[in-house]
Amino acid sequence: MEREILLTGIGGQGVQLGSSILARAAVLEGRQVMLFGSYGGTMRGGPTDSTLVVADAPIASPPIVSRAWGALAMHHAFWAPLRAKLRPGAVVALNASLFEGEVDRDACRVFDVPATEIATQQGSVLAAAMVLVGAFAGVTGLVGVDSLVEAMRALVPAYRVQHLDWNERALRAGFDAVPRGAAPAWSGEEQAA
Amino acid sequence: MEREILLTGIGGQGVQLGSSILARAAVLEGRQVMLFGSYGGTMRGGPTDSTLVVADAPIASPPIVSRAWGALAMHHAFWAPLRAKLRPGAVVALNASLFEGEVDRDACRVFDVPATEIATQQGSVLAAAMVLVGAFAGVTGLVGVDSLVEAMRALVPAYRVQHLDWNERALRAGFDAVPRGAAPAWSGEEQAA
Amino acid sequence: MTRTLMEGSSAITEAAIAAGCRFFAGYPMTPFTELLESFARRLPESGGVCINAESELEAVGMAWGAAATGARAATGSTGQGLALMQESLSELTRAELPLVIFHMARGQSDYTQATRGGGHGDYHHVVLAPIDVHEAVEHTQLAFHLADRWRNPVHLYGDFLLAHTSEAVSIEAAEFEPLPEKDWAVDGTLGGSGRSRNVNPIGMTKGAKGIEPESFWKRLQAKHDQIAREEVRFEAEFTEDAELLVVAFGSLARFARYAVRELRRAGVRVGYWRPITLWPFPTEALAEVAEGVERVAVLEQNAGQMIDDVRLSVLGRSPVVPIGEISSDEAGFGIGPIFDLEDVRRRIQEVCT
Amino acid sequence: MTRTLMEGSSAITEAAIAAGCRFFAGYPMTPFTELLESFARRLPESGGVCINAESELEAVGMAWGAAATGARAATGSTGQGLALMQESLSELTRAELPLVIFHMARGQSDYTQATRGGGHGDYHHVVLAPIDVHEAVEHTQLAFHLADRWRNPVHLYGDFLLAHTSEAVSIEAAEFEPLPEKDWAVDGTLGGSGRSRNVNPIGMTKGAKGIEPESFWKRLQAKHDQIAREEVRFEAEFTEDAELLVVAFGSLARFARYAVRELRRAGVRVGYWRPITLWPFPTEALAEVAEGVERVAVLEQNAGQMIDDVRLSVLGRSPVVPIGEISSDEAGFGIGPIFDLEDVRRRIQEVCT
Amino acid sequence: MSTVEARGTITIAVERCKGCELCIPACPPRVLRMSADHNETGYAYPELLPGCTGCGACLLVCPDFCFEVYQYETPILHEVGAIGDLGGPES
Amino acid sequence: MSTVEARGTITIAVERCKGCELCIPACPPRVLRMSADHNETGYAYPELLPGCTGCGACLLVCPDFCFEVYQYETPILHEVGAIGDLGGPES
Amino acid sequence: MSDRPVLPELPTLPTDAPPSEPARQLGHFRPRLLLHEDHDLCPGCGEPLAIRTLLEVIDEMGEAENTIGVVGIGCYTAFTSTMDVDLVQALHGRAPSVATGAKRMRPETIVFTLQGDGDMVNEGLQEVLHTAARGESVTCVMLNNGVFGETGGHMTATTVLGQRTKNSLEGRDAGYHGYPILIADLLAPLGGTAYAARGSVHDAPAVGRTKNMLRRALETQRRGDGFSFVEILTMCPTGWFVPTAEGPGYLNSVLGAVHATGELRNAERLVTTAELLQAAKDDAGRREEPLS
Amino acid sequence: MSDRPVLPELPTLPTDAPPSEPARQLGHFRPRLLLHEDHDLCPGCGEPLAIRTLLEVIDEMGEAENTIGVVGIGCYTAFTSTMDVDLVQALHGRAPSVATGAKRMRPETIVFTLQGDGDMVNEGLQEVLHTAARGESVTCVMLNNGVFGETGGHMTATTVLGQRTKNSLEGRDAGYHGYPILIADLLAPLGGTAYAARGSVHDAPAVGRTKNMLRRALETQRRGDGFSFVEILTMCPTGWFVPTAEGPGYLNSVLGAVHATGELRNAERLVTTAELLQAAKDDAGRREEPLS
Ligand SMILES: Cc1ncc(C[n+]2csc(CCOP(=O)(O)OP(=O)(O)O)c2C)c(N)n1
Ligand SMILES: Cc1ncc(C[n+]2csc(CCOP(=O)(O)OP(=O)(O)O)c2C)c(N)n1
Ligand code: SF4
Ligand code: SF4
Ligand code: SF4
Ligand code: SF4
Ligand code: SF4
Ligand code: SF4
Ligand SMILES: [Mg+2]
Ligand SMILES: [Mg+2]
Repeated sequence: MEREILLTGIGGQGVQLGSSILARAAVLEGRQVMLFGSYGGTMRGGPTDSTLVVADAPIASPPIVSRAWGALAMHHAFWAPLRAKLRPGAVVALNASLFEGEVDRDACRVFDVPATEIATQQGSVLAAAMVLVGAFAGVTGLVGVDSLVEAMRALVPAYRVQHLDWNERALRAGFDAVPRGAAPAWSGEEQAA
Repeated sequence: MEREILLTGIGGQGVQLGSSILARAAVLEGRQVMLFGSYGGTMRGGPTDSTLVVADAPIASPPIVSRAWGALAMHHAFWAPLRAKLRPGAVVALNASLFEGEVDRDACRVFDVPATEIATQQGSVLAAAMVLVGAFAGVTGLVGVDSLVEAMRALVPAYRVQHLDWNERALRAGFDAVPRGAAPAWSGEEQAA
Repeated sequence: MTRTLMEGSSAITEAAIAAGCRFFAGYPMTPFTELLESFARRLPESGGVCINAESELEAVGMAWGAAATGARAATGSTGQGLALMQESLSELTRAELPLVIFHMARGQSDYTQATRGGGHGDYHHVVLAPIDVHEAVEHTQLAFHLADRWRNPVHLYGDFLLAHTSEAVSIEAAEFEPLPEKDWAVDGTLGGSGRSRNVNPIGMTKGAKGIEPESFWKRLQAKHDQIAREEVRFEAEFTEDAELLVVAFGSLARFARYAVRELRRAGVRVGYWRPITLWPFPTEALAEVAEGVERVAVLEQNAGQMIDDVRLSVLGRSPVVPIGEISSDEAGFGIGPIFDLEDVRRRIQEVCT
Repeated sequence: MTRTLMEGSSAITEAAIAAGCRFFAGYPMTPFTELLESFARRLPESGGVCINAESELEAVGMAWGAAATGARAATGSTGQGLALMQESLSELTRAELPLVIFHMARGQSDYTQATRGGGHGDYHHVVLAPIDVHEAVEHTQLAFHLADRWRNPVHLYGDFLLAHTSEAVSIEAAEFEPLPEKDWAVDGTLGGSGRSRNVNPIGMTKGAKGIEPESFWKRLQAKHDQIAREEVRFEAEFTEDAELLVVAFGSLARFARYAVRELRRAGVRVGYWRPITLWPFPTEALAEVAEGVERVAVLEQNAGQMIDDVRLSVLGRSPVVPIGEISSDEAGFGIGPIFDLEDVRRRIQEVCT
Repeated sequence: MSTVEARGTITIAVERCKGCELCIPACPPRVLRMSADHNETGYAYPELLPGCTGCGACLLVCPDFCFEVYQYETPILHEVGAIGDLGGPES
Repeated sequence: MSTVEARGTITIAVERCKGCELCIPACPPRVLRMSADHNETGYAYPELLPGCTGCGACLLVCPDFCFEVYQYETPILHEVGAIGDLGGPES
Repeated sequence: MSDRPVLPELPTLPTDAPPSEPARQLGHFRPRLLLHEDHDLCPGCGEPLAIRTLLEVIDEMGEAENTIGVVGIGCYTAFTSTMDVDLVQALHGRAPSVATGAKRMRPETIVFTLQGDGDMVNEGLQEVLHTAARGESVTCVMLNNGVFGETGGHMTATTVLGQRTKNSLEGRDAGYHGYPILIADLLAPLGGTAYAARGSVHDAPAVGRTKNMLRRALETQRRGDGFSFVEILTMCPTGWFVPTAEGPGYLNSVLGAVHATGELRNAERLVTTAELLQAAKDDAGRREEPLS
Repeated sequence: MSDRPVLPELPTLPTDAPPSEPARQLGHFRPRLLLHEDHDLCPGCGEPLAIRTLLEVIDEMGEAENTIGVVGIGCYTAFTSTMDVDLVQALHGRAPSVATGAKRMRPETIVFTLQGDGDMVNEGLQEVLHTAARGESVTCVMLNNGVFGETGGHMTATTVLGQRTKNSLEGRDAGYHGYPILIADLLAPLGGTAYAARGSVHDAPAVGRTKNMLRRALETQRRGDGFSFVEILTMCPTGWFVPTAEGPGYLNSVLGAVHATGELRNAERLVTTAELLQAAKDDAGRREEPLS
C-alpha cells in the first residue's frame, strides 16, 4: 500500500519540517518512505510544498505524484493545484485558523484544525504546522504520536532547542484535537497506536 | 600553371618577409597567389617555413603542398623534410654561406647563392633572405626584380624604414648573382622582365 | 544495515565519504548548493577538507590540485557553473586526473553539456545518471572507483528532484576490484631524484624537451575507446516482446518505468530502456533491442538532446520519435509539469498505435 | 575591385569592418592572436573600438555589452579560451544577442565544441566553416548578417591554416536583404518612459513580475527550428553518380576536394560533399545524396566528431566510415601531417573498394 | 488631555507592508508603532500616532515602499492623552 | 709586459651560449668579452681575459647556464700586455 | 517586535488617504524610475533602499533618458524588470565587462552596474579590478550584505570575521575561512579610479550620505574623470539569521565596524578603510571627552 | 653588441675544461634541481635566472624532497619538464587554486606556484587575490616582464605606461590602454598575506636580493604564517622589441621605475610601492649630497 500525502503552505510556516517529521516517524515505524520538498529561492514568504509517500513495501512511485491519498494545507493560497491532485475521498487536514474560501467537502474527507490557535495556546504561533501534522496522524494513524515526537526531537537543530517543548505540545495537541482513526491509512492490524 | 615554392630557415632570418615579398610581387604582376607561413611560438631561433603557390589561374591547390616546383633554403637544418617534397627537377636556391651538408644535385636544379656574404656586402647580414629571394626570381623569372622591390617597400613596417635600402640592394644583388632565366617558371611569352 | 532517511544531497555526501572522498570544493547554485552545504558540514568532521570556493573556476582548480596529490576529490555545480568549468574539465581529462563531478542540473536540458562538454579537443567523461537516491548512493561510490580506474573525470548527473528527495538508505563502503597504485600522484618527495613527477595536461614527459601531442592524444583516444567498450551500463524491462520502446534517463526514467509497468499490466506491449551511463551511451545494447520494436519513443525533459544518441544507436532500424519537451517550473529549477505520471502515461499512449 | 594579398586573419578583419563591425575584444591565443592583432590595428582607424581584454571571460562580457547597444560586435578565441566562455556563449543565445564569434581552432578537434557547445540548456549557434580565405571573407559578412537576422550568436570556424594563409582578395560590403530595426537595443534614452528596455537572458519582461522559463525556452526552440530549416548551406561535387562519397569540412575539405577532382580525372566514381554550415548541419541534403552511394567516408582531423552528424543524416542508408584521424604538429597548433594531398588521396583510395 | 502639533503626515500602503519594523526606530519623533492587527499577508504594520513632522525618514528606510510623506502648509493639532505617554524622543 | 692576478676562473659552455651578452657588463673586473667567432648555432659567445676573481656574477646572470665558476686555492698570475688595455672596472 | 512599550491609549491617525488639509507631498511610495513597488525581497532587506536611492540620484541629475544600467545576479536582480531605465542583465560576476562594452559603444551615456558582494567580490573580482585599472568611465555600485543572499545566506569574500552565515554558523573564523576583502581598498588606489566611497542604508541619515556618494560618483563619470565606485552596506536579516528588526543594528555594528563608511578616493585624495576607522575612533574619543 | 671597445690584443684564456690548478668549484652550470640546461627560451630572457634562483633556494633550504610546484602557462612553462621537483602543470591563470588544493591535501609540504604577469595579473587575477585573502599557506612566485612573452609580446595588466609591446607599439598610453596594476600592492595588505616582496634579475646583486626574498617567503610558509608572494622582474627583450643586450637596463629603468623592488610586507610591517619609490628617491638624494 502506498499512501501519498501532499503538504503546502507559505515559506516559513514549518511545512518542510512538518513533512520531515512525518517521514522520519514513518521510518521509525519501519515503513518505506519517500519525501520530496520543493522550496523556491530563499526569500521568506514564497510558496512551499512537499510530497510524502509512505508504504509498506519498496516504493515504485516517483517522488512527485499526480494522485494523492491525503493532504495537509496550512493556507488557502495554494489550495487549487493541490485539490486537483487529490483522489476521491482523500483525507485533508487544514489549518482552519488561516484557511479561507471553499473546500469541496463531498469529494474529500476534510478535517478542520484550528492549528494556529492551538499552537498559540501551546506556546508559539510558529508551531501551527506541528499541530496539523499531529492532527493528520491522529485522524489517519499513518504514524503514532510518540514516533512524531521522537522524529521531531531528532530533526530540530541544536540552535533551536528552545522550540522542542512547544513543538511536542503542539504535536500532541493536534493528535488529540481530531477524531482518532477516523480515516485510517492502514488496514486493521497495522494501525498505529 | 601552378608553381609551388617552399621556403625554410631559422626564425628571424627573414623567411616570412621574403615569401611575402615574392607573393606580393606576383600579385602586382597579376598572378593568382596563395601563401602559407607557419612559425612556431615566438621564441627567436625556431624553425620557420613558408609555402607559396603562384599561378596564372585561380588556385585549386590547398595551401600546404606535397609536391613543390621550387625551394629557397636559408639553412641546412630543415633540408631533409623540404627535400622530400620536391618534384624531380625542382629549382632550389640555397644560401651557400650557411648551408652545410649534402644536396642531391642530380634530382634538382640547385643554385648556390652566397646570400649572407652578399647581404653583408650590401649593408646588413639581416638581408640574406632578400638576396636569396632576388636570386630565385632571377633564375626563374617567377617575378621581376622591380616588382620585388615595390613589394618589399610596401611590406617593411614604418619603424624599420632604415632597412629599405639594404633590402633593395640585396634583392637586386641576388637577382644579378645568378644565371638569368636559367630555370624559367613560365612558358615563353609570360616570362617576366 | 540501519536505514536513515536522507535527502539525495546528504545521501550522496555520505556515500562519497564512505568511498574515501577527502576533498570537495564548490560554489553555491541551486540545486548544487544543497550538496555543497552537506559536504561543508560533513567532510571536515570526517577528516577531509571542504572549501567554499570563491567561484566555480576556483573550485575546479582546487579540486584539480587535490586530485593531483592522489586524494579522492570532487567538485560540481549546475549548468552555468559547469559551463564556466569547461576548460578545466576538458584539460583534466588530458591531465588524466580522477575527479568526480557532481553535475546537479536544473532538469534534463544539460544532457549535451554532460555528455559532450564544451571543452576543446577529443575527450570524454564517464557520466552516470542515477534514477533515485538509492542508485545515487551506489553511483557515487562507483564514480570514485571509475575515476581512479581510468584516471578520467566521472560525472554524476543529478537534478533538483534527486537533491531534494529523501529516502531511507543505508550507506556502507562498496567493494570494488583492486586499483593500481597512484604512483603518478605528487606528494613532494621526489625532488632531486631525477624521477620527480609531472602531472600535466599537455603530454609532457619529465626530462624530455618538447611535447608530442599527436601520440599523446591518440593514446587518450585508445583509452576512451576501451572505456566505451567496458563501462556501458543500462536497465531494461519488458523489451523482449515490446512493440514500443520507451527510452528515458535519470529522474524522469522513474516516471517512465512506472508508467510502462502500469501499461504492461493493462496489456500494452510497451518496453522500457534506460541508459545508466550517458557516456558511454549503451549504443550496441540499444541497437539490439531496437531491432525488434516498431517504434522507439524518447522521453526527455528538453528540446531533444539524448534523442541524437538514440538515433545514433538505432541508425534507422526503426523510427525514433520524441515524446518529451521543454518543461520547467517558474523558478527555472527544472521541476516542470512533465514530472507527472498521468502526463507521462498519456505521452506514451499517444505513440502506441 | 582591387585584389590585395592578405593573410586570412587580415582578410577577416577587413571583411568584418566592411560589414560594419564596430567592436572587438579578445585575449591572445594562437591562432586567434593573429585576428586580435589585426583588429587592434584596424578597428580604431575605422572608427570602432578594439579592447585587449584581460581574459577571455572579460572579452566575451565586453562584446555582450557592445552587442546589447545594437552595435555589430565580435569576439573569439581558440579551444581553451572558448571553453572558458561557454557560460556566456549559451546565455547570449537566450539574451538573443547577435554576436559573431571567431572560433579559431587548433585544427578540427573543436567541431563538437563549436556545434554543441558546453553551455547549459537547449541552445544552438550557427556555425560557418569556410574552406579558404575567399570564403572566409564572404562568411564573415554573412555571419554579421545572420547574427542580426536571427538575434543569435554565429561562429566562424577557422584554424591556423586559414589564419596564416594569404590570398589575393578584394573586399567590398556584401548586399543582404534588409534587416529589422534593433528596437530592443539599449541606448539609454528610454528611462522614465515606462517602456525602457531590458536585454536579459532569463526571459524577463519589463514591468512583469517573475519569469516564465518554459514558454520563453520554447519560443527559442521554435526559432532554432526555423534557422535549421532556412540557413542550411553545403557544397557538393560529382555526387550524382558517386559510389563513394567523401565528406569533409573547413580547411581539410580543400584537400579532399582537390583529391576527389584528381581521382575523378582518373575515372574513380567518387563524390565530394561539404557542410558549409556545421550547425545547422545539412542533414536532409546529405541524406538525399547518401541514398545513392555505396559508402560515405568522413575525413576529419580528430578522433571522430563530425561523423556523428553524418551518421545522424545517413541513418543507416549506407555505411559511414571514418578516414580521418587525430593529427598534429609538435606545437599542437593543429597543422598535422594529414594536411597532405597524397595522404588524403591514399585515405580515400583505401576505402574505394 | 493635551494637544500635539503635527507638521506633517503620511499615508501607509498597509497591504504591501512586510512588518519588518525598520520604520519604527527610524522615526525621529517616534510617532510610528506596530499594529496589533495583521494585514492580508499576515504581517503587523505601522500605525501613525500624533506628532509627525513630515521629515521623510520612514520613507527613506522602508524596503517595501509603503510611505508617502506630506508637510502641512499649516501645522495641525491633535488631541491626545497625557503627553508623557507618547514615548517620544528620549532627549 | 705585466701580470694580472686571477683569483678564480670559469668554464664556458660555448655551444649553449645564445650570445645575449648579459654576462659582459655583469663581470665586475670586466674580464669577459664577446668572441669574434660564432658557435655552431651562429652566436658570438664570451671569452675570458685574465683577471677573473671567481665572484660568480656571470653564472648568476647567464640565462643559458653556460658558466661554471672556480676559485683557485692560490691565485695565479697571467702575463698580459699593457695593463691599461684591460678596460677593467672604471673606478 | 521592538522593545518600546505599546501605548494603546494613543489615537491612531488615518493613513489610508492623502491628507484633506492643504499639504505638500514630499515623497512618493516609489521613485519615479521604478515601474511598480511590489517585489519579492524579504522583510527588512536593505537592497530596495539602495536601489531607490540610486534611481533617485539618476532622476535628480536629469540622466534618466541617458542611462544604461547593467545588473548582476543576486536578490537585487528581481528589480531588473521594474527599474525604468534601459538595462542589460549580465551573468553572475560579469557586469563590469558588459558595462565596458556598452559604454565604449555609447560614450555619451551614463553607465552603471548594480552588483552584490557575491557577484563582485567572489565571482567577478577580477572584472571590476581590471575595469577600474583600465579607467573605464563607468560607475560600479555594489550592495554589500556580506552574504550570498539569493542562494540562502552563504559566506562571501566580504563576510566579516565573526559573522554568522549559512556555512559559518559559528561565525566566520580567520583560520578556517580566511579574511574578508575590503574591495573599496583594492579599487581606490588603482590608477584608473577617480572616485570610491562606501555608504550604508542602516538608517535615514546614512541613506542620505549614500545618496551624496552616488551623486559624486555619477558626476565623476559625467566629467569623464575615470572609474567610479560606490559600495553600499545593506541589511540581509535572512542570510544573517538575525531577527528582521535587528538588521540595521547588526549591519552597522558588525559589518560597518570592518567595512567602515566614508570616501576612500576623490580625485587625488586617497585614504584607506583603516584610516577611516581610526578617524572615527578619534572622533568618538573627542566626543566622549567632556566639552569643558 | 656592447659599446666597450674590443681588445683583441689580450690573451684569451681556455674555458673549455675545469682548471688544472687546485681550485674550489663555486657554482655549477645548472642548479641541482634542474634536469638539464638546454631550453628554448630566447637569448637574454630573464626567466631562467629567476627559476635557477628559486630552485637553489628550495635546495639550500633542504626542501627538495618536500616540495610541490604548480606552474602556470607562459614561456616558463618550458621548464615544467626540466625542473626536478614534483610538479603540477596548471591551466593559464589557475595555479593558485591548484596550489590550494594540493596544499590542503599535503599540508606538510612546501607548495609554490610559478606564474607570469599575464598568467597571474590578467587571466588569473582573482585566483591569487582570493588565495591570499584566504591566507592559504602557499608561496606564489610571479615572473613579471610586463608582456605576454609566449604569444609574442602583447600588453599585460602590468605593462608600465610608455612601455612598447606588440599591441602598444608607441608605448602604453593611460588614456587608451589604462593603467598598470601593481599586483604586490593589492596582495600585501590582505588579511591572509604574511609576506610580499618584489625582486628583479637585472643584475647579479639584484639576483642575490631576490634569492633572499624567496628564502623569506618559503620560510614564512614553513612557519605556517600565511600566504607569501614574491614578484620577480625579468627581461623579455623579444616582447619589448629592444636589443637583447639592453634588456637588463630597460628592465631596471623602465619597469623597475614603476614596479619598484623591495619588501612590501613582512608579518605586520607593510609598505606600498609608492613608499618604496619615495625611499629610493630620498636615498638617491642623500647619496648625491656631498659626504661633507
Ligand atoms: C555562475 C553562477 N554561479 C552561481 C550562481 C548562483 N547565484 C545566484 S545569486 C548568487 C549570490 C549572489 O550574491 P550577491 O551578489 O551578494 O547578491 P545578494 O543575493 O546577496 O543580494 C549566486 C551564487 C549563478 N547565478 N551563476
Ligand atoms: C585560457 C588561455 N588563454 C590564452 C592562452 C594563451 N597564452 C599562452 S601563454 C600566454 C601568456 C603568458 O604570459 P605570462 O604569464 O606573462 O608569461 P610569459 O610568456 O610572459 O613568460 C597566453 C595568453 C592560454 N594558454 N590559455
Ligand atoms: S515623516 Fe518623519 S515624523 Fe512622520 S512618520 Fe515618517 S519618520 Fe516619522
Ligand atoms: S519599514 Fe515598511 S515594510 Fe517595514 S514595517 Fe515599516 S512600513 Fe512595513
Ligand atoms: S666569476 Fe666573476 S670575475 Fe670571473 S668571469 Fe665570472 S663574473 Fe667575471
Ligand atoms: S650570458 Fe650566457 S648566453 Fe648570454 S652571452 Fe653570456 S654566456 Fe652567452
Ligand atoms: S535574502 Fe537577504 S538580500 Fe536577499 S532579499 Fe532576503 S534579506 Fe534581501
Ligand atoms: S618571449 Fe620573452 S619571456 Fe618568452 S622566452 Fe623570449 S624573452 Fe623570455
Ligand atoms: Mg550579497
Ligand atoms: Mg609575462
